[in-house]
Amino acid sequence: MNNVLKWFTRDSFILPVVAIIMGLILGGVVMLIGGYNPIEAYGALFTKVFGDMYNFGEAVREMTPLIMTGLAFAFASRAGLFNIGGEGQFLVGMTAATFVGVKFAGLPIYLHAPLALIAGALFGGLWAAIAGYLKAARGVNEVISSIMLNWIGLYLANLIVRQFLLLKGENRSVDISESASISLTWLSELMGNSRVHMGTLIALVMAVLFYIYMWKTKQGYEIRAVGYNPNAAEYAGMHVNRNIVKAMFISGMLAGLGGAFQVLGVFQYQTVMSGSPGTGFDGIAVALIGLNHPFGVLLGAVLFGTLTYGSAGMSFAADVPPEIIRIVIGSIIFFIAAQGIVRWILKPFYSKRKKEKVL
Amino acid sequence: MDLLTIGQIINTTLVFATALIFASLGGIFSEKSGVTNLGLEGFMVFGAFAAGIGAHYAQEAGMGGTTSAWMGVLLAIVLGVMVSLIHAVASITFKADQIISGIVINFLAAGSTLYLVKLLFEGSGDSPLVQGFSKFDVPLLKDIPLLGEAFFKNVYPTTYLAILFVFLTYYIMFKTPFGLRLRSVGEHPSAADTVGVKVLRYRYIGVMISGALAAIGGAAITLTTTGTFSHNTVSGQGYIAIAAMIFGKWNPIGAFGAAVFFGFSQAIRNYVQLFEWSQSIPQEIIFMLPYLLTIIVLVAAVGRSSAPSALGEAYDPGKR
Amino acid sequence: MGAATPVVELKQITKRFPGIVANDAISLQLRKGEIHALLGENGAGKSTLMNIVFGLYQPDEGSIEVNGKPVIIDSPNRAIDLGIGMVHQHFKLVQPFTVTENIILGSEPTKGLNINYKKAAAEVQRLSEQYGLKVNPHAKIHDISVGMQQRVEIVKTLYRGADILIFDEPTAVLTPQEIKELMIIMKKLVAEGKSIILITHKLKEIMEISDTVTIIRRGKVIDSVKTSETNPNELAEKMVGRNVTFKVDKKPATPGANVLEVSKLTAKNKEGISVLNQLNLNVRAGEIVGIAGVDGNGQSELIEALTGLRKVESGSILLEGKELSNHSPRHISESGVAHIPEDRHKHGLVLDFSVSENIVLESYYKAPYTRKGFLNFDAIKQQAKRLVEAFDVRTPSIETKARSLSGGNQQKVIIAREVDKNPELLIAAQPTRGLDVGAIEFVQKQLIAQRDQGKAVLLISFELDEIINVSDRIAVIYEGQIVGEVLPEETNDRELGLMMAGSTQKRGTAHE
Amino acid sequence: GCGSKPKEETNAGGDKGGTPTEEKSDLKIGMVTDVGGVNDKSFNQSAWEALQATETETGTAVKYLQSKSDEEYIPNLNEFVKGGYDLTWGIGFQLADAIKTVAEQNPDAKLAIIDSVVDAPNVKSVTFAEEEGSYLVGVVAGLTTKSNKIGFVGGMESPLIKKFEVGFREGVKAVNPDAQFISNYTGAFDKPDLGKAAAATLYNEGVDIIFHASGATGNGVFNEASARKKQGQDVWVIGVDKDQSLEFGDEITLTSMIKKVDEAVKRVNKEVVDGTFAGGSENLTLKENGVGIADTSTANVSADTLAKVEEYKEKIISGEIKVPTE
Ligand SMILES: Nc1ncnc2c1ncn2[C@@H]1O[C@H](COP(=O)(O)OP(=O)(O)OP(=O)(O)O)[C@@H](O)[C@H]1O
Ligand SMILES: Nc1ncnc2c1ncn2[C@@H]1O[C@H](COP(=O)(O)OP(=O)(O)OP(=O)(O)O)[C@@H](O)[C@H]1O
Ligand SMILES: [Mg+2]
Ligand SMILES: [Mg+2]
Repeated sequence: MNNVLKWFTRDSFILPVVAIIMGLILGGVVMLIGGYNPIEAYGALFTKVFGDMYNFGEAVREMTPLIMTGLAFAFASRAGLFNIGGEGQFLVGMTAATFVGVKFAGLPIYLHAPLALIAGALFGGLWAAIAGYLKAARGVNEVISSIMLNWIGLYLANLIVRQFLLLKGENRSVDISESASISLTWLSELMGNSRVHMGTLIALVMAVLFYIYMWKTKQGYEIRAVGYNPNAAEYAGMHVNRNIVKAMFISGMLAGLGGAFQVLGVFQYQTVMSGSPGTGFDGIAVALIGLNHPFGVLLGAVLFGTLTYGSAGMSFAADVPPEIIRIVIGSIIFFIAAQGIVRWILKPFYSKRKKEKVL
Repeated sequence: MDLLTIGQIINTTLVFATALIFASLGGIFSEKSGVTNLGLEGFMVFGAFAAGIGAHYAQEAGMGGTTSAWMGVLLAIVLGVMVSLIHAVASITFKADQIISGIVINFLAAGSTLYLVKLLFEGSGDSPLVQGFSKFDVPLLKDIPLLGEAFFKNVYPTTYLAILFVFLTYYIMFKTPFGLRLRSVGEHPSAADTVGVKVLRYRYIGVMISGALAAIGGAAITLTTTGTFSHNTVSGQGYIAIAAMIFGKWNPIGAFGAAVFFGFSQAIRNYVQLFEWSQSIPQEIIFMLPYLLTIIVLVAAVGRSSAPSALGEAYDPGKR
Repeated sequence: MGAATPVVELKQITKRFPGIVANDAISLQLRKGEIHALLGENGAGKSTLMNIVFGLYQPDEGSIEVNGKPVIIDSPNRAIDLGIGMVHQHFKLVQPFTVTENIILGSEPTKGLNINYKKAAAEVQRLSEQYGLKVNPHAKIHDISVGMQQRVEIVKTLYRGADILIFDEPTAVLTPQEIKELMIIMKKLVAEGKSIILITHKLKEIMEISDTVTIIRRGKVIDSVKTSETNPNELAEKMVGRNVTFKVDKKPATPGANVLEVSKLTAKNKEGISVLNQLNLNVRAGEIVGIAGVDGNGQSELIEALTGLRKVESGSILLEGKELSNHSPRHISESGVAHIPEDRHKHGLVLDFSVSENIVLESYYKAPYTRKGFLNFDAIKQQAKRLVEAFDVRTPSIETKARSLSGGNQQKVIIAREVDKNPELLIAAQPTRGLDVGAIEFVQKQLIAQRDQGKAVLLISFELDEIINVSDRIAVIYEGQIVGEVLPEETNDRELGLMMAGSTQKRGTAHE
Repeated sequence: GCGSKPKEETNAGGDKGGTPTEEKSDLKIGMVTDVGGVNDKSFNQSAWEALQATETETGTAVKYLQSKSDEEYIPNLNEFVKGGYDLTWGIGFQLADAIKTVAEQNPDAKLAIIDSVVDAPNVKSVTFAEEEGSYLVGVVAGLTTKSNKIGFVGGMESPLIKKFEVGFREGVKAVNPDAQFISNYTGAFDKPDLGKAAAATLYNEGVDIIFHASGATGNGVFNEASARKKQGQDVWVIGVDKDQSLEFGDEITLTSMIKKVDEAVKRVNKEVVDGTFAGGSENLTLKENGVGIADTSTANVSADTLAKVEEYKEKIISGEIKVPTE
C-alpha cells in the first residue's frame, strides 16, 4: 500500500501527469486562437469516449493496436534499438493472420484463431528480425532498413491480398472464416455492437509478460545489458548479435500481433491499402509517452486512443477540426521529453515539497 | 535504351531528388552538431505549407509566378527556422531526448499545418493552387547530347539550388572555421567547450540551418510538384531524407549521392512500366523496387558507421 | 621571485554538489615559474577545483585572483583570455580531426573565409619545436599514440598563449618513457616562465618535479609544503590520514604447475595487421606474471585473445591443458578465467545497471541467480551485499547505479566480481589506473592474495613500479612477442625500459 | 485574424439556419467521408456540396464526419445512425463493408453509398458507369492526339480504376485504332510526386494526352503538364470526376470525365425528404446523365470532335456499343 502511495508521488508519475495537463492546456490555447471553445471541445471529446458503452468499446478497440505497437517500440528501445519499422511489422502480421484466417478454413475454433494469431506474431517478428539481422551481421543501421521494410511490407501485403486472397471485384480480401475470429460477440452485443475483441485482453497480458520478461528473467537482463552497453555485455559472455536479433524479433512479434488483432478482431478481412495505417508510427509516440515502460505504454495508449477517438466527437459536437489533437499529443510528448520545462514550471511546488520532506 | 531516354531518366531523377537533397543536407547540419534530427519530416511539412500559403498570398498581392514562388521559399525558411527552435530548445537547452523531440516536430507539423490551412481557407483541406516554379532550358548547353537532356533541359531552379547547396555545405563544413567548430561540437562537445567554442550556440545554429534547409526541401515539393499543400504533400520523404543522410555517411556529397539514388529508384519504377515484360509481373513488385534496391545496396556497401560521436547526447558540462 | 604576487590565488573556494562538498574553503597560491603539485585521494576534489579555475564550474563561495587582480572566470573562454590552459585527465581531443585542427579549434587563422591551414600548420610546427613537443601536424588523433595526444593538448594551451598550465593526472595514461619526456617538457615550460599546477597520484613524480605540494582531503586543504622539505611517506600519510606502506609486502612465491600456456599465438588488430606474432607465454599456479611493455605492442590484443574477444589466427592457448583459443568469452570464463578489463567503463561495467546487477554480470545465468529462467533477486542481493562488504565498496546502496560511484569504487566492484569467481587464472589489465594510493594498495593486496591462494595471475600494466613491486616474474612484450623474461629482484627501471624499447631484440631498433 | 472566421464553415451548417425556406423540415442528413475529407476536389466534395444544396433547398440539417482511418468508418456512421439521422451517406467504395455492417445492425436506419453496391434493404447504392464516360473522353483523346500516343495514369490498381482505363482505351481505339496506348500506375491516390513522375515518363515517351484516374496523385500530372506547356510542349491532361479545368485551367485541361455525384446525392436526399426513399441500387450511366464530359470542353476540343462524341454517346445509350469494364 505504501508502495502505491510512493508511486504516485514519484517524479516518474508526477512529471508525465503535469505534462499531459500542460499539453491539454496548450491545445486549448490553440483552440482559443482559432476561435473555438476549448471547454466545449474537450467536453465533447470526453463525452464521446466515455458517454456511452458503444463508443467506449470502440475507443478500447482504438487503443488496443496502439498498446501493441507501443510495446513493440518500447521493447526494442530497451535493447538499444530504434525500431521505426513497427508499421511494416504491423502490416506483415496483419497479412499473415488474414492468410491463415482465410486459407485454413475448417479448423476448429480453438485451433484456428490461435494459429492465425501466432502466424501474425511470427511473421511480424520475422519481418523485424530482418532489420535485426542486417544490423547484427552487416552493421546496417536499423533505422534505414526498417524504413525501407515499412514500404516493402506495405506492397507485400497488397501483393498477397491481391494475388491470393482477393474478393472478386472488390479491393479487399475475402472474409476470414468465423473460426479465426477473435471478436467477443456477446460483449460486443452488450456494448451496442462495438467491435471489442479478445485482442485487448491479450494486449494487457503482453504488457505484463513484457514486464516480467524484461526485469525478472535472465533473457531480459541480457537484453537490457546489451541495450546499455554492448561492449560490456560481450565481455561478460553474452551474445550481442543474437540478442539484437532476438530483441527485434520480439519487438516485431508484438507489432505483428497488433496487426493480427485488427484483422481477426476488427475487420475480419484486409483491404488493399494505398498507404500504411500509421499505427506503427503512433506506437512510437505511445511508447514515448509511456517512457518505454510496458505499464507506461498501457497508459500512453489509453491517452492516445482517448484523444484520437474522442477527436471525432470534438469535431462533430463542437466543430473543432480534429487535427488539433495531433498538436495536443505532440505537446504532451514534448513536455514529457523536456522534463526540464515541466520541472521549471513546477519549481515553486517542488521547493515546498522538499521542505516538507526535511521536516 | 537510347541516350535520350537515359537523359530523361536522369532528369526525372533529379526532380525527385531535389527535396531529398535539401532535407538530407539539413539533417547533416543538425547531426554534425550532435543533435539527432528525426524531425526532418516535420520541417519539410512546415516548409511545404509555408511555400503553399506564401506563394498564394504573394500571387494574390499581384506578384508573378516565379517571384511569388520565391516568396514561398522565403516564408518556408522563416517558418522552418522558427519551428526548428522548438526542437532546439527542447533538446539542447532542456536536454530532452533528441529523438523524441524530433518526433514531436512531426506531430506538431501534421496537426498545426492542416489546422491552419483549414482556418485560413475556410475549412479546405489544402491550400489554393499556386503557379510555383517553371521549368526552363539552359540555352546552348541543352543541346549537348545526354548531358543536355539530363541537366539543362526542363529543369527547375530548385534543382540547381540544391546542387549548389551540396557544394556550399561541403565548403562550409570542411573549409571554414564555422564548419570546424560545428563538427567539433558534434564529435566532442566538451573538447570544443574547453577551447571556448560555445557548444549550445553552435548546436542551435546547426538545428536552425537544418530547419531552414529541410523546409526549402518541403517548399520545393509544393512549388514544383503539387502546386498545393495538403496533408500528404510530403508523405514520408523526410524519413527517406534521413535514410539518405545516414546512407551518405553524414557527408554532403555522400548524401547527395544517396538522394539521387533514391530519386533514381523512384524514377525507374515508372520507366519499368513502359516495358512489355513488366505487364506480367504484379505491380507491387515494381513498387517495392526502390526500397529493395536500397537494402541491397546497404548490405553490399556498409562500412564503419561514421555518425558523429556525440550524436544524440545532450551537452552537460558537468557530466564526464 | 618569492615576494612577487602569485600568478593565481584561490581564496576560500567552496563548491558543493548534491550531497557533497567537493571543495571546502580551499585557498591556494601558485607562484610564477613554479610547479605546484596537488595531491589527494580519489574524489578529494582536485579536478573540481581545477575545473573552477578553468571556468568549467562556478564556485559557490570564494574568489580567484590572477596576477593580483580579482577575476570571475565564468567560461573556458575567459580562462583562456587570462592565460590559463588546462590539460584534462580525459583528453579533450576530437578523434577524427587532425592534430592541427584540434589545436586551432576555436581560434582559427583565416584567409578570406577559409581556414588558413598552411599558416596553422606552420604555427603548430613552430610551437612544437620551441618546446620540444614532437607532434605531427597532419596526423589524425585516432592514429597517434596517447603520448602524442597529450603533447597535442599541451600545444593546444600554448597556441592560446597560456602562461598558467594545469595538468590533471597527465601521467596516468603514459608509459615510463613518455612520462620521462613529459617531465622534461614541463621543466622546459617553467624555464620559459610558465607556471604549472600538476595533479597526480604518483608521489615519485611529485618528489621529482614539483616545487610545492598542496594536499587535499575530503575537499579541505590539509597542508601546503615545499617539496624539498617533505618526503613521500609524510605526503601519503597526510593524504590518506593513515600510514601507507609502499613496498607491497608479500611472501616469496611458490609456483606450481603451469596454468596458462600460450604458444605461437598470432592475432590481428582491427585494421587487419598482425599485432601478435608467435607469442609464447606461460603462467603457473601461485605466481604473478607481470607483462611490461610500451602501449601498443599487443597487450590489448593479447588480453582480448585470451578472453575470447578477439579471433586467434594461429597458435594455442591452453588453460590447464585445455585449448581455449577461439572459444566464446562465456566458455573461457566458465573454464576458470577472470578478467579485470583495461577500460572499466567500456567493458567492465554497465554503468546504468545497479551495483548488484553489475556484481552478477558474468554469473547471472547460473544458479542460484537464475532459476528456471527467472532471476532470483534474493540471491543476487545477498551476493552483492556480501561482496560490497568484503571489498569495502563505498556505495550508498547496492541499488545505486554504477555510474554514480567514484572511479576507485567502480574498480572495486569489478575486482570483487572477478576475484569472487574463484578463477584459475586472473587477468588484470591496468587494474590501478587512475586510483589513489590507498585504493592502489587495496587492489594490489587483492592480487597477491589470489596468488597466495594458488591462483595464476597475469598482470598487464604500464606502471613499472607496479610491475616490479607486485610481480613474481616479468615478461617484456615488444612488437607482439615476449622478448625477454626477468625476475623483479634482479632488474630495475632502466633495464626494463631498454628491453621494452626492443633493445635486446636483434631486429628491434631502439627509438630514442 | 483567423479567429473572426465563423466556425460553421468548417463543418456542417446544421445550425446555421441562414436560408429561410417555406417548408422547413426537421430532417437530418449526415455523411461520412473516406480519409480524403470533404475538400478532396473529388467525390467527397461533390457529395458535401450536394448535401449543402439540399440544406438550402429544404432546410434539412446536414453534417459530415471525416474518417481518419479505416477503423473509423463504422463508429462515424454510427454517430449519425445512433444520433437519429434520417439518412446517412457513406462516400466511396471503401465504406461498403462498414455500411453493410451498420445497416444490418440498425435495420431501421436509412443509409446510402456512392461507388459500391451494398446489398441490404435499407441501403441505397449509387454507382456510375465510369467506363462509359471514360469512353467518351477516349474518343476526344483519340481524335485530338497529334503524336498518336495516349497515356493513362492510374492510382491503385483496382476494379474501379480498371473501369476508367478500359473504357478510355476502348474509346481511343474506336476512333483511332493506330494510336499507341500506354498506362502507368502509381500505386497511390495521394502522391502527387508519383503522379508527376508518371506523367513525365509518359510525356517523355511522346504521349501528348494523359487521362488520369488517380485522385490527388493527379495533381502531379497536371503540374507536369503545366510545366511542359509553359516550355512550349503541346501536352494535355484529361481530368476526372469533376470539371478539373476549373481548378487547373483550360490551358492544360483538354476535357474532364465527369461523375455527377452531386446530382445523385441530391436526388437520394430528395427521396428522403419526400418520404419515397427505398433501398436498392442504381447504376448511373450516360443515359441517366450520371456520367459525361465537361461542358467546358468546347474551349479546347474542336466542334467536329464534340460531334463525334455526341455520336458515340448516342450509340452507347442506344446499346449499340457496349463498353467493357475489364
Ligand atoms: N558534476 C558533479 N556532480 C556531482 N558530484 C560531483 C561532480 N563532479 C565531482 N563530483 C563529486 O565531487 C567530489 C570531488 O570530485 P573530483 O573530481 O574533484 O575528485 P578528484 O580529486 O579529482 O578525484 P580523482 O583523484 O579520482 O580524479 C567527488 O566526491 C565527486 O563524486
Ligand atoms: N555528474 C557527476 N555526478 C556524480 N559524480 C560525478 C559526476 N561527474 C564526476 N563525478 C565523480 O567525480 C569523481 C572524479 O571524476 P573524474 O572524472 O576525476 O574520474 P575518476 O574518479 O578519477 O575516475 P577515472 O580516472 O577512472 O575516470 C568521480 O568520483 C566521479 O564519479
Ligand atoms: Mg580527478
Ligand atoms: Mg581520477
